[in-house]
Amino acid sequence: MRTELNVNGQLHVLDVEPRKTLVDCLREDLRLVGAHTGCEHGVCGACTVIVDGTPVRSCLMFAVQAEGSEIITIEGVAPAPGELSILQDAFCETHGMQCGFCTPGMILAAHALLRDNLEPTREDIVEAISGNICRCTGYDQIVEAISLAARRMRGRNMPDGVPA
Amino acid sequence: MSAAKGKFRYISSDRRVLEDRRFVVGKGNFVADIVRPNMKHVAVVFSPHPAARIVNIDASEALKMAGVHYVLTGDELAAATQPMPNGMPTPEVKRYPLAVGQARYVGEWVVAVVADTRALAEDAAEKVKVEYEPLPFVVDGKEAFKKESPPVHPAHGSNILLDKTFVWGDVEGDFAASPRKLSFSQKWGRSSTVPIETFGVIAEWDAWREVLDVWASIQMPKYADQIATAMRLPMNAVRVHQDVDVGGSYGVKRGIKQTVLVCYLSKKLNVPVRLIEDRLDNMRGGDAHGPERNFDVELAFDDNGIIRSMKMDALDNVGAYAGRSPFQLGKPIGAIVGPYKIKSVQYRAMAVTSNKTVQEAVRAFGQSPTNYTIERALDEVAWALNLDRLEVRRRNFIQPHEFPYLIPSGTSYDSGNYPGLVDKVVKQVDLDALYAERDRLRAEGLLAGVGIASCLEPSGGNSAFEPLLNRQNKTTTWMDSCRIAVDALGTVTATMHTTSAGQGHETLVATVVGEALEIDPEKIRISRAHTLDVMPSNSPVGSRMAIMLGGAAFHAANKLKRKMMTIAAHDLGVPLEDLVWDEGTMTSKKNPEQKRTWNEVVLIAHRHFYRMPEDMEPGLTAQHVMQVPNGGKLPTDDDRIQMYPCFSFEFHVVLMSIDPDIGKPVFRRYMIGHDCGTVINPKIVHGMTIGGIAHGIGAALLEEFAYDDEGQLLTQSFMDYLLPSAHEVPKIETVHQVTPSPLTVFGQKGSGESGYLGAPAVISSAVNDALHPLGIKMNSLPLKITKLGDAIAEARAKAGKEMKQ
Amino acid sequence: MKLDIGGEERFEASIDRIWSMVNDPAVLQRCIPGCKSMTETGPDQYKIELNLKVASVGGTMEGAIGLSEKTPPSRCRIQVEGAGTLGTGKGDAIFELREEGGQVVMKYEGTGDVGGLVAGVGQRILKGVAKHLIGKFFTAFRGEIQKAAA
Amino acid sequence: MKPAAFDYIRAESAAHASALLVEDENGRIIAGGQTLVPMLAMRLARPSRLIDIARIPELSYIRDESETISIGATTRQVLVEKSALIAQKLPLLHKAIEWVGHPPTRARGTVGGSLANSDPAAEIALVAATLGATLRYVDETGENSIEVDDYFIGPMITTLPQTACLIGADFPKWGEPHVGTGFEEVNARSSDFAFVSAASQVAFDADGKCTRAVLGIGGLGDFPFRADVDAVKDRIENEAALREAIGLAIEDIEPLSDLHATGEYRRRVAVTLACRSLLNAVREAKGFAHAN
Repeated sequence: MRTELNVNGQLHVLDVEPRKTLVDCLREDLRLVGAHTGCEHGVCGACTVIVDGTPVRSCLMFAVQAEGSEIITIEGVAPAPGELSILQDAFCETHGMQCGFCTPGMILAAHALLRDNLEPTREDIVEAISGNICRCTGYDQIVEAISLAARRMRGRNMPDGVPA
Repeated sequence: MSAAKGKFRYISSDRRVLEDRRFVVGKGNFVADIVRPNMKHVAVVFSPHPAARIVNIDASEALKMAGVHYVLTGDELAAATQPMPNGMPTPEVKRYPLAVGQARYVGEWVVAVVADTRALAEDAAEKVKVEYEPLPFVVDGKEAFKKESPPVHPAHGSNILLDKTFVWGDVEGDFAASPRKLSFSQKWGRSSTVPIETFGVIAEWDAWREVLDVWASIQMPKYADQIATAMRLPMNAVRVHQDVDVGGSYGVKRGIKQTVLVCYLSKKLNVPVRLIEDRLDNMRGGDAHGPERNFDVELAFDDNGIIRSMKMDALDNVGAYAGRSPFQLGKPIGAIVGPYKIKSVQYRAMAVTSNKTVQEAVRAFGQSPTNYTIERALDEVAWALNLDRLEVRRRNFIQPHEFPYLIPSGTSYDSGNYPGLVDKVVKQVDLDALYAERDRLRAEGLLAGVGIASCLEPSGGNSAFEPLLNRQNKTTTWMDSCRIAVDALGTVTATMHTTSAGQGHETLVATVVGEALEIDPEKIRISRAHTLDVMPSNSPVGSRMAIMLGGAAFHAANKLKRKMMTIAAHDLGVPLEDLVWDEGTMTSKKNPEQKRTWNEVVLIAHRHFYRMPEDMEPGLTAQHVMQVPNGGKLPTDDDRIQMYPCFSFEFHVVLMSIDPDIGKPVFRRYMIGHDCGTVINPKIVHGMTIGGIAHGIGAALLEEFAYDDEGQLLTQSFMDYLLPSAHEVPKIETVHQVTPSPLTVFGQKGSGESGYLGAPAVISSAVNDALHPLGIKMNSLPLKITKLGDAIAEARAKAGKEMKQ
Repeated sequence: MKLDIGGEERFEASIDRIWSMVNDPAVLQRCIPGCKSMTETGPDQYKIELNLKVASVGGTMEGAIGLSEKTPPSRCRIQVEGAGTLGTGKGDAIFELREEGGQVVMKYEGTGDVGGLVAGVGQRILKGVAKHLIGKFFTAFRGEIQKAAA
Repeated sequence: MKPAAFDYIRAESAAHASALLVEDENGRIIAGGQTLVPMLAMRLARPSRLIDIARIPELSYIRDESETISIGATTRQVLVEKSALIAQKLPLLHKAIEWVGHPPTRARGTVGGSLANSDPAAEIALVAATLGATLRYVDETGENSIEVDDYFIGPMITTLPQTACLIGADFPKWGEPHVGTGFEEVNARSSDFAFVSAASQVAFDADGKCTRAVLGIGGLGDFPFRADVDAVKDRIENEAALREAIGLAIEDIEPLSDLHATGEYRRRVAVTLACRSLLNAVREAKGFAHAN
């Protein structure tokens, strides 16, 4: 089925089977492999991408459903090759990961939180990432990373709400 | 860590983890990210029966479908490959990637279908008709142990894979001499590490070069050997690519059956073949469940709470095939008395087959269940004597001056300061105040309990349990390696020879090499060799990489340094001993004007052969293969063995409350004291520890591969197998202590299993303390809400009745 | 996964009528939810094809159904067994008919046993769905009685 | 876990969706997909065609009608969560919604989807049952409605006609001056389906007399239901009386029993939660007045 997908600001025209999930389409057809499949039934959050501004499970959405939406994947977050966003850098600073498998989804979930809330409490952060399972870290350094990023973003010479 | 400050340049300092950069941008190299030209995909047909004879397989419908290339049965595969390795001397317990003749558990893979896409393969798998004749089955471990239980492998004659009793010391004498005795039983439920990335593997046979390339999400010693053996190929025809990032493992990523399956298919079909388990494949048939263990314990102690002797029976229900799982009863022998001075031990290790999914090595390789039981023993003694639980531990602790300490089973503990760390935690947590808080919560009508657990993490893994449990096995070599090269332009590349699943090995090697050579670790390139460019490794198991890979890197760096200094000394015409190394510049002590810079030595080694010492090879490379410190010996005739060399220590204190009407346990406070010797990277160790606790919280409260009486696995998805989310892991406070190991290059010990070793024990301890006023105890994990709620309700109803009487 | 099946239904019809309906493959085929075909393979033995559908959930199954231990017109045993895309299923129930106050009371009691996919991922809702399917059977069965009466 | 093949079509309207269902009885409506897609992935569900109603603009709204708050079927749960109108006029739903899944599933999941999938423990369904919502749908006969009391049958099963497309739900507003709500739930993890849940809403008059009280219980039976507590509204602050009334009200319910919670657990805890939710509602109603 002919489908137009707007991913990271780029329009792609694809022929996809209706049964293909968005995550499979991103990974296989667009070779954007940063969204990972961990459970394919909407629990683990490793496939999280941002659709029309909110983090969603790309395994619980078919690619054909995403036509007309704006999709941001982890590949669309870094400002330039070799340059990290504030949030990505904060994850490196606190080592908010181990194996890195849940990391892209976690960062996108946090990305959406910080867009709306630059002064998140620990509870806000926990709630925002509660749909993303990390088996390695026990979440502590992830929460710390998001909190650090928020701190750094508050200190930026930029108006609130502008994503990092 | 403060003790180490100043001593090291890079070690122990709070440095970033080199691997992280690629992960935060989604540029990891996971197996599912890899695409090979013309790659085909596999889906499997699984058994819905716990035990059934395979009467007939009809694949005709599936084979007619467009895009479907092959349907493979167990019979074909078994004829063409060797059975998978069997750790125990139980030759009749044969295991192949697909069931042969009989299926032995729900979820066992029976048929594999190859198609152009995974979706097509699944379509076709549905069309394969397998006719079964159900057979008698057994799911419970204690039942399986009985003679009359239906044997999972009739040719083996029974379900018993292992039943060996060890006696270390005068157990009967100590029991007879002890004024007090008690016994208890408890069970560690079947859970596992369940990484978020399932297992996946791609195999590509090149018939012209006769090389089998394998990319896999693997964490397993001797993987290439096992592939070559199973495939009947020379080992130098197997090239495992170790630069594949592994999306979590914690022991279980050992998909040898998956690998043999795709290797065979690739060779047979002459195309690259990929199998990425989906979550359902993984949960029911990925053969990655963890220990499920019944304990029966008897203790002999005195009125002061000093434990003299312990008898422990441990029965592991390993599932349908043997694999390595019986050995998970063997590793805890190296820390069978925990941090305590128990003089004699009788240990009966039993492993049985049952009609459940196969077990795999899980974080700590059986030690965490055993710690859970040892800690329960300490609590039981305290309760029996009405003594403080921590006081009983203090009285039994091995003291700092007693190291190295030889435990009855023959292992020497390297170093430790258990009371020191306990004191620090007690102070930091303010234990008296914590008890006061517990009592305040109780006064509010809640059930509240303080949990205490002090546990060891044996580290620097070797396989000493193999020759101990299976005397035919004489494997005592358990090395790891590193190679370092300085190229013609002077930059440094270090090579490691294993995969990594988030443990930060690249950072480890860079930090250690940087430390030794006094150069910025970020300037060191780390490369992961494939197995045809190989040095031996036994992979990151048993909390060994800081010790083993760190050690290998250190020694290789020192060899390199020595070579560079030898060249410099020769070029300067001064004795080697006269040179000092300062950030890569080699300067004469006698005459500081005389020196050679790093780049000068690089130039000599790579281009100016005439300036080289005689008989020295040109270029700048060095390598080191490291054997486990103090390992390498066979067990004695009386079954004593040096298991792992280094012993990290952790002390957990928690406060939990339970609303008695609901039964849901809630963390109020969680503190861990942790001592893994010299810390190489604090961020990594912190993450391992907190992550281990989170995993332990899962095992203690949420996670279980639950079977019903009919042998059906009821928890095949993440909707029923519950992993802790950010909500379920409380804020955890940490206290550090550094007691260096005398056996390692920097005093480091392992920490890859930390947290997980004590979390289940401490949670159980807290819950039982909370239930104490009701006069009940919970004897199994996980402590699910309904189990607690129903037990509390029953106890209250009983108490209510008694009150009325 | 074991499911207990049991209940009592009352019908406005003669006991002989109900007995013959229970033993009539054509009636059973129309009443068993999703039954596409029922082919006799031996005395009181049938091969069945099901196309089960409960709201979103559905799948095809093939299996066998057998009637045994008959004591006309009061008692019989029904055994069903099948496998398909949703997993495996087995049912074994005793039906007892008696007359009471001008009605026929059908008491049934037995067990179901579900394996494979549904047992592994649907244990939460399995019992509710089974109950619904039994309900559907009896609704259709009542429809058959009315049809016969009309 | 790849779904079996299906066709996909975007419906232009609810009537179009219904017509498509008439055309093919194996078609299935998809809105947010948060319940349906996992079932597709596991191949528990295998529709011939997915009829996507998520983008029908007129099905997504939250409206303040005279007697009700009316919510369109494809209204995303996150919009309910963030709606000031809901917080003010439908506080029980406001309280319940944060228990629904987690942020990413609420971002896609819809109010109608939750009602259509009828999980015994679904929070939105529980609120609908508690307050006595009216569900509106379109089928080949035009627009119709069902009272929630006649709607739920069991897990995933409702009386919604096979050819119907749910278009919205009307939740009654309470006009009393002092209204309080309570919502309680027990689950293993906060994003999981509840073992049991209870929702309450009470109203007090200016004299401090309870004039109305409703209680709903989820997770206990095959579907969420309203338990009759009207008889104890005069003793609404008497815990023992409440417990007894609730116990009686759920006496005939055969409790669900599964791996996660036994039937005894559910029955016992249902009483506790119901009682707590009512007492919390009372506390809230008496503590401050809801400006309606």
